[in-house]
Amino acid sequence: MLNVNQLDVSYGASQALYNVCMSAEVGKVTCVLGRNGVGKTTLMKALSGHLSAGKGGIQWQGKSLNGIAPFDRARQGIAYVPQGRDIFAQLTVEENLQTAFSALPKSQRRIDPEIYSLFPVLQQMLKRRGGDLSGGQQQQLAIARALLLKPKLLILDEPTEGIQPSIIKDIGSVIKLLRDRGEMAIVLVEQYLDFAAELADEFIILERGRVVAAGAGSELASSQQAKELLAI
Amino acid sequence: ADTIKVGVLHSLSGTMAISETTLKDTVLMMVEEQNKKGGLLGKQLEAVVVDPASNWPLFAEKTRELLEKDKVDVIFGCWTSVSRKSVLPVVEELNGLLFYPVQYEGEESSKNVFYTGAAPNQQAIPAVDYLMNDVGVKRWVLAGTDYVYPRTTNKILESYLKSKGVAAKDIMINYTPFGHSDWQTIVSDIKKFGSAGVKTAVVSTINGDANVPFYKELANQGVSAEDIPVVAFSVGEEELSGFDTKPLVGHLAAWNYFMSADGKENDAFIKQWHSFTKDDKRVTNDPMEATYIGFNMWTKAVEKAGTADVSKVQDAMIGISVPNLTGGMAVMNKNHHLSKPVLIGEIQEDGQFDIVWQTDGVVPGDAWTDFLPESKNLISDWTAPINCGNYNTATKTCGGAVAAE
Amino acid sequence: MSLQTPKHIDNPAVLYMDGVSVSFDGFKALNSLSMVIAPGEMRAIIGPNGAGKTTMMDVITGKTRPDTGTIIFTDNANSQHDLTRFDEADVANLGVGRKFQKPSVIESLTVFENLEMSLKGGRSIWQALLHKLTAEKAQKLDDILDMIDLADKREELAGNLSHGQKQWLEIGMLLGQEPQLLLIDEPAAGMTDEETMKTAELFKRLAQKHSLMVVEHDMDFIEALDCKVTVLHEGHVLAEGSLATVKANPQVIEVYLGR
Amino acid sequence: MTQTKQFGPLTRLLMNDAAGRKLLLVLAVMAVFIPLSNLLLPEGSFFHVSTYTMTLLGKYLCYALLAIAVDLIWGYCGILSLGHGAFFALGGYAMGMYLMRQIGDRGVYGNPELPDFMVFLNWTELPWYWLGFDQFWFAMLMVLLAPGILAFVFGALAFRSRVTGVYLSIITQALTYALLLAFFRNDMGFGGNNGLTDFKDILGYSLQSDNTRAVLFVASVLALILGYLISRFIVTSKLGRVLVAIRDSESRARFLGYRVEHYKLFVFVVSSMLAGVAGALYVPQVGIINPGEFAPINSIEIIIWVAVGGRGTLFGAVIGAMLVNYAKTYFTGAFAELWLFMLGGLFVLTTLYLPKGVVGLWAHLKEKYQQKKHQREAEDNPPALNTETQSKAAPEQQDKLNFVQGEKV
Amino acid sequence: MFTLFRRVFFAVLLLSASHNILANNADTQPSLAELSQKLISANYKEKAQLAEQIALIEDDQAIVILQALLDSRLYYVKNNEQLLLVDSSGESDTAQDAFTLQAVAGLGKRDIKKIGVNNSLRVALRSLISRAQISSKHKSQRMAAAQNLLKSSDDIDRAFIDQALERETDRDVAEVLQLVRALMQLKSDQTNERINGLTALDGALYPEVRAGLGEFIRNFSDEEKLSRKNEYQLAQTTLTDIEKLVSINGYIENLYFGLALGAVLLLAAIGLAITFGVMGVINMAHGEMIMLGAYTTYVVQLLMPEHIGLSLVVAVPAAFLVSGLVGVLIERGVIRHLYGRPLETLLATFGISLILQQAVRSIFSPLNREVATPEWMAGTFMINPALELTWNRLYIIIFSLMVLALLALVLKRTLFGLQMRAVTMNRPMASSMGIKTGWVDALTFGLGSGIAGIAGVALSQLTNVGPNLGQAYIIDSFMVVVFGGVGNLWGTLVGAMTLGVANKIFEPLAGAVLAKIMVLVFIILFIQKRPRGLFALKGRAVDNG
Ligand SMILES: Nc1ncnc2c1ncn2[C@@H]1O[C@H](COP(=O)(O)OP(=O)(O)OP(=O)(O)O)[C@@H](O)[C@H]1O
Ligand SMILES: Nc1ncnc2c1ncn2[C@@H]1O[C@H](COP(=O)(O)OP(=O)(O)OP(=O)(O)O)[C@@H](O)[C@H]1O
Ligand SMILES: NC(N)=O
Ligand SMILES: [Mg+2]
Ligand SMILES: [Mg+2]
Repeated sequence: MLNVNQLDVSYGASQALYNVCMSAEVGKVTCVLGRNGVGKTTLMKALSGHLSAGKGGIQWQGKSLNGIAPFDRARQGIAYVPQGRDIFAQLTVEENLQTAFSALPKSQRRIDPEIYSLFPVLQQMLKRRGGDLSGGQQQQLAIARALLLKPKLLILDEPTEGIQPSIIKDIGSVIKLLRDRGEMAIVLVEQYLDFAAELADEFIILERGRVVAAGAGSELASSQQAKELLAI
Repeated sequence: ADTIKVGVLHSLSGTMAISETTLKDTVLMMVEEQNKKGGLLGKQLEAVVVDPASNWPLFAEKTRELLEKDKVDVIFGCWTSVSRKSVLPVVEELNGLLFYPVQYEGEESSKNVFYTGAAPNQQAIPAVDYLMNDVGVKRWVLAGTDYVYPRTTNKILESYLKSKGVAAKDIMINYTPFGHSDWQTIVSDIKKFGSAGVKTAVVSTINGDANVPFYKELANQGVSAEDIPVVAFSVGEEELSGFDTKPLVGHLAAWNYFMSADGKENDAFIKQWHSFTKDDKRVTNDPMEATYIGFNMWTKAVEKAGTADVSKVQDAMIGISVPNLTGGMAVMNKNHHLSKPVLIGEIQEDGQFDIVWQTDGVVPGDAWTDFLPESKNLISDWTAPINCGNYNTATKTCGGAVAAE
Repeated sequence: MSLQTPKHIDNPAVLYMDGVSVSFDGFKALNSLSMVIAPGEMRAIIGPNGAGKTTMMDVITGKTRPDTGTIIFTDNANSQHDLTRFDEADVANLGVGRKFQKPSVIESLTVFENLEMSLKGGRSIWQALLHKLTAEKAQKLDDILDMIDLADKREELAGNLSHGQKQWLEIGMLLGQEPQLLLIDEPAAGMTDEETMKTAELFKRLAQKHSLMVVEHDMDFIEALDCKVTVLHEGHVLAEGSLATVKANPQVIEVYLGR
Repeated sequence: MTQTKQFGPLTRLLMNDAAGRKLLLVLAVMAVFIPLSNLLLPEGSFFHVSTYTMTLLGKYLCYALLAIAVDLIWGYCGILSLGHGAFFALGGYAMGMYLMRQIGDRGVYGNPELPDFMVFLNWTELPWYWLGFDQFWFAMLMVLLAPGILAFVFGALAFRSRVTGVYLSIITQALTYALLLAFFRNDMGFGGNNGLTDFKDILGYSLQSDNTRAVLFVASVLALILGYLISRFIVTSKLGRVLVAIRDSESRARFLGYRVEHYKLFVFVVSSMLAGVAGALYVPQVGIINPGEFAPINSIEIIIWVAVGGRGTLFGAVIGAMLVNYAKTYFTGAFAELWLFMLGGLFVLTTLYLPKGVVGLWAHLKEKYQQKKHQREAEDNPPALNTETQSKAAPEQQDKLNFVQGEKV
Repeated sequence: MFTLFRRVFFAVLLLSASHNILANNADTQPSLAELSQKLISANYKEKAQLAEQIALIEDDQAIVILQALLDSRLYYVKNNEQLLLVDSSGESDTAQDAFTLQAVAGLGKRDIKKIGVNNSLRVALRSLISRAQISSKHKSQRMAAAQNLLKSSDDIDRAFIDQALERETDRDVAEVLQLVRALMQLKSDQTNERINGLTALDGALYPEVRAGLGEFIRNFSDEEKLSRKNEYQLAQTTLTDIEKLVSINGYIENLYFGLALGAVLLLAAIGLAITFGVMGVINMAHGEMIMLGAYTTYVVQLLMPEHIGLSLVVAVPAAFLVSGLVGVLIERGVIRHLYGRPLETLLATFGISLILQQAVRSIFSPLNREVATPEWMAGTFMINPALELTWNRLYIIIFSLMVLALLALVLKRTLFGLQMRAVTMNRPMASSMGIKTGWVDALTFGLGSGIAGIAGVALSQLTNVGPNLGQAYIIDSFMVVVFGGVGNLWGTLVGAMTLGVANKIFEPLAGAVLAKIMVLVFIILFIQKRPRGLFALKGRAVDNG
């Protein structure tokens, strides 16, 4: 269970998040929505530890994450798929995947072949350098890499960006599958409303750094308020 | 002023610190001793130490600082010729007094500078004579660092050797950059050059940092002093203390002083140095002796003139004589160079030199060498009526601007 | 700068690509690709990840040299240029503008300065040195700023923008550049559905004066563009036609859309 | 870099440049006050500036101009030249050659045509590349052309081949190193290791007279002011923004249609000429030019001045050059045996605590203050100052010369 | 047998010493003690004559005394002129009586004085001793003696060589002796002797042979060239053949020099290939890390003066630790604040480099420190007489390759290597993958610094161990890394070797200074062709970072 309490985050002097509250439960998908520049990525960075919380706190399974470095969060089972992929350009695909070993005990340091059935292209390109992949291939690699961490909290920042429709569908089913296994809390940033509506158990909507709406996923598709908030 | 100020202008950092720091300490030791004796003219001496950091323009700047800001009465300093060249205009402009304690290429004489190191005729020529006459060397390698001192010295030597009937094919000249560290090819070439069945020697004007790798390579390629002796003009006890001399026994150096010289003055000097540095392994060397002589001459001249005033001291300096550390007396000549004995030593296992040859008496330093056509007719004489650093004895004129103002 | 040996094309296309191949260490990213874009045409390009869409743009803009093939660009003055001979700056100056897949703006210039730099003309050193912002140009910049909704971020450093804002800024820069041919790689990524539609509208307006080549994976966006669609797969054209036809193509469904 | 575009090219120079205006004011005051006080006031007077101080300041001013030259290419265009000392030295040699020729027959060997070192090397006539240097105008032209042409040829090659980043840095270093070795050689005809020295006069005025020194000082101030204005003119123009774009993302600038290699070449040549002028003014004031000026370490030091002052602000380059050199002068005199600790410490502390250099101090303090305020409002949970946040917060201080991965698109 | 042989030989020798001012009556041979005692007051010329006489004495102690004289271990007590043997340390407490070999106690350093030798005396002594050793039991001594004879074939008796040859069982030594004989044969007045000599010299690579042949050819007068045409031509072809062989060997030697120089550059650069190549830190303090390694070697030798041979083996890990730890401290203290700002690492590490230089100057003095070369690294091994390769360089070539291989293994085959690369490519993301970035950074910098320290151990064998050591290598190191292609270990290897060999190709053509300039120009031009170094990384991965 992830709890975010009255979180403020700033970039130097300019504040990007105000008083954000949210939570994400294991076995559920929590969607974060909002237009460009409202602070979604900022929130994800705060969750993954790349930005420090100015005020307020983030708790994961009852323990505060304040001041905990990203690698310790990873070791506590928090995996992050950043917007913009951030794959290791000069490592091969295989090596990119192996970086996840750092957070795993020795016995679990192997690449689960399940990953390849989900993203077959990765298996074809194991020896190619990550940076040489196409945009969509890189996005797939970023997701695969996060999954290898065997996370308990999976943070996905616009994971479908640049991915071909058929694979988006696959990703959708994977997310459902992971949720249904009930071992993982998933936080999903998504602009593509249909996709979000299909997956969301809970949602929040941000507007200029503040949470302006929240509710159950089932309401999302029909919510007029949501539509307005996401309009221009 | 209530003190007499002594400027110390030696690099304490950068590439030359390795050599010059010792001279700074020598001056400080001399000052300390003089003060123990009650100072000079009843005043205490005060040393002003600055660090020109092996940076040549900085030498000029620091000289100006010493003379204008600190108002020192005398400066002991410089090692490389280029640093001296950089300082020269400043001491001349501000009428300072510089004591320069290192062997150099000559071709200079300034009213404001006293040269207490060797001129080429006090080091290079006698060394070559020794090798030619006593060792029977017939083939010569002149190896040097590519800058003015080696170039000039080698030019003089080349001309001298040719005048002695050495053929051009029996002279090999080789230059390397400053700090050259890969000597494989050159040592191998020397080896080849020396294996023609004729006695061959290397005259080394290699300077500074390049020496250690050079000698290490000599040792490694097994060039022994018995086969091809190397005589160096820039390698003294201090340089030797930086490496293992066992494989180098027998190679030579020519200086005006060796630490191993017998004599009361030398023993006393060494003792004083050991107690000053609190290290009884510290060695002494030729530029230290030159500093010692210069300092003693200066104090004597100040006493003689009754003032530390530069112009008066300048006049009083000429003709002053003080004991050498190797015995006998050093005399300051009219050309601001010394008369000193020349010694040749062989490297011993313990890093000392064994003196194997020395001149009968003292050799007067010649500012303008007789072995080059351009300077053959030049002399320097800082006494009336000539009063000129580069007086042409043929045209009877004082050339250039070093003329007395 | 016109082509040395004019290979004359009767119905001059803005962009004529024939048999273009590129390989990286043996991997064929483009495989004998041919395509023609007519003046004022808007063309949507879709295709699986790794199909070679971005590589194609690299080849057109001079970033990557093709191994074989011709790429001919016809400018407004109707002269033809073999793009494979030019470098990036030349191609840009001929009238080809590009938006990158990964948003790329000049991070330590402000939003305004980014746009100012993109404005058409004044590429030479002297012009840049003596450049003066005329009222007309200033007006144009303001219009663009409004259009991309960044007027309030005008003096913000571009590096401080969010992902989507950078996308918009890049589109704005393309507008400022007024190229004859626009190559746009995944403009809708990271935009909300509304914004996506707005972008589609914008492009449709542009298409009257310019030629556009738009790469996207968002089918709603493609549909909104309402134009001819080319499907790339493994470096060459798999299908071409209206969206409806290509969507019905079983091969396209197989490799791209999924069932 | 805000709101400057509404103004014409000349008016914009000093708008938004409060620091620059102050700097120019100080320089102008110096140009008047220092020579006058040196020449007119008696030595004991409190306001008297000694020739030593004036000459020293003159030297710093030359260094400051050199720093501006480096900042122009490094701070604004991302070209890290580790060989800029070469251009400085070439300018210096051009001036030195003129000064040598002025000696005439007053050399030690009294040869009216040849400098002493040539007489000594048995040269019988002046080598062709020394011809013309007896003319002041020609020498001054060479002060600009010698560095300029070298920079042009070198830059044209390197920029056309798209040599960037550390590769460029290293070949500039190779360039200056090669020149160092070449100038050491006596055969080159530039006086070998000793270089050119023992100058007598310039334009007929004795270099040892205080009047001449005062004039040289004023000339240095003027050159610095002019150099500052020229650089300012460049960086505040649109060209300046193109340079920043190139620094940030060279290939993005290309795709926008800017011919990156031309722009780089232009600033590189301008910068080399500024450096040459600095060298030319430096030589008569310090009295010697020798190959040591080509030493790679010297060029690195210039970079250090700029970094200490604050890269990417012309004003910072000036401050940095002055500060570091003053520190050096002071430390080498006052702490002759320990000064390297102090200078080294100064550099380390600057990087740690003044990420934008000395001129960034003010901005830094302001920001710190605001953060504090912010924190106080936030009451608890002081943010752990982590480097990611810091660098995210100020992308302009991130170096786009991403050495390992090449530049970013 | 042995002593008899010696007597014959020296008797012959003595005849050649025409007048001998010190010679006693020929009948009453002076004793060893008497002769030795005279050494104290003799000048160098007289010492040489005394030595010859001593060599004649049938007493093994005679050779011991000559050897001691040669090694500067022969001393005497100042006040009673007792002759002493002192060990090579020169300490008075090791003194023994030269004849009885009884230890002599109670002497101070100032009480004893060495009996000096100079070069010519050393030459004479060595030849006396080595000639005696021509019949030594040890092959190496006989070989040395034979080679020594080669140098002085002029003043040896033919019968002596013939006898020695007869007794010689070892082929190598016999070969040399044959050459000695052949050289003598050249001087013969019998044609077939000379022809035999010439044939025996065929293919001999000793420089003395070339000198002998050269002289032989020069001595032909114009008419002899005609009258003894065959002989003349034979001599000439023999000489040209030899010279051809020699010049081939010269090329091989030069290549070796190039590789050896390359190995030095490689060692100096490998550490930088990590701190700069992998981490992107413009590490101006790299040279000082090398320097620290060299000083560590010095300290290790101070701590174990009795085991110089072992000291280098100990120094390698010690230097790795010292430099590595300093590296870790620098990283934790300074560099870690500067990630994302590579250019500022230049400023900071430059400052650190100044501090370290001064620190060493303050602690160890500005003078160079003496680092001894262990026995096993000294000298050359002879492939043939025209090609002798130095041991130390060979070790350094091997050592540098080992270090490189080890490092490549760590980088490519271990998780730590993967983490290192990941962290430098994208620090925040690496952290999110669970990599302790701070830890990895510190260890990586420590590794690079530690390797620089190891380089210092090797360099201490070649060059100055002083405060400027680092400055001498920093520029070359950067050149190598950049020339090879930043971030590519192979590039560093090939880059270092290319520059080393290029330098050695240019050097014979143009001299050391111009060669260096040419190498620099070569680098500049090469980079135009390959703007990202020899082994450039290509593709999107680089452009899009
Ligand atoms: N490094 C930064 N420095 C300063 N401001 C920033 C920085 N990064 C983002 N911002 C600002 O913070 C706000 C929130 O940005 P964030 O990236 O969180 O938006 P987002 O919701 O993820 O948008 P998008 O949908 O475009 O990705 C934006 O207004 C942006 O301009
Ligand atoms: N430098 C390179 N080295 C190796 N392979 C490369 C390189 N550049 C591109 N590729 C490969 O070429 C193929 C085409 O890539 P491209 O980026 O053009 O695809 P795309 O159609 O744009 O895909 P996406 O929709 O994911 O952006 C991919 O499989 C990619 O991995
Ligand atoms: N004078 C010298 N040794 O440079
Ligand atoms: Mg975002
Ligand atoms: Mg793509």
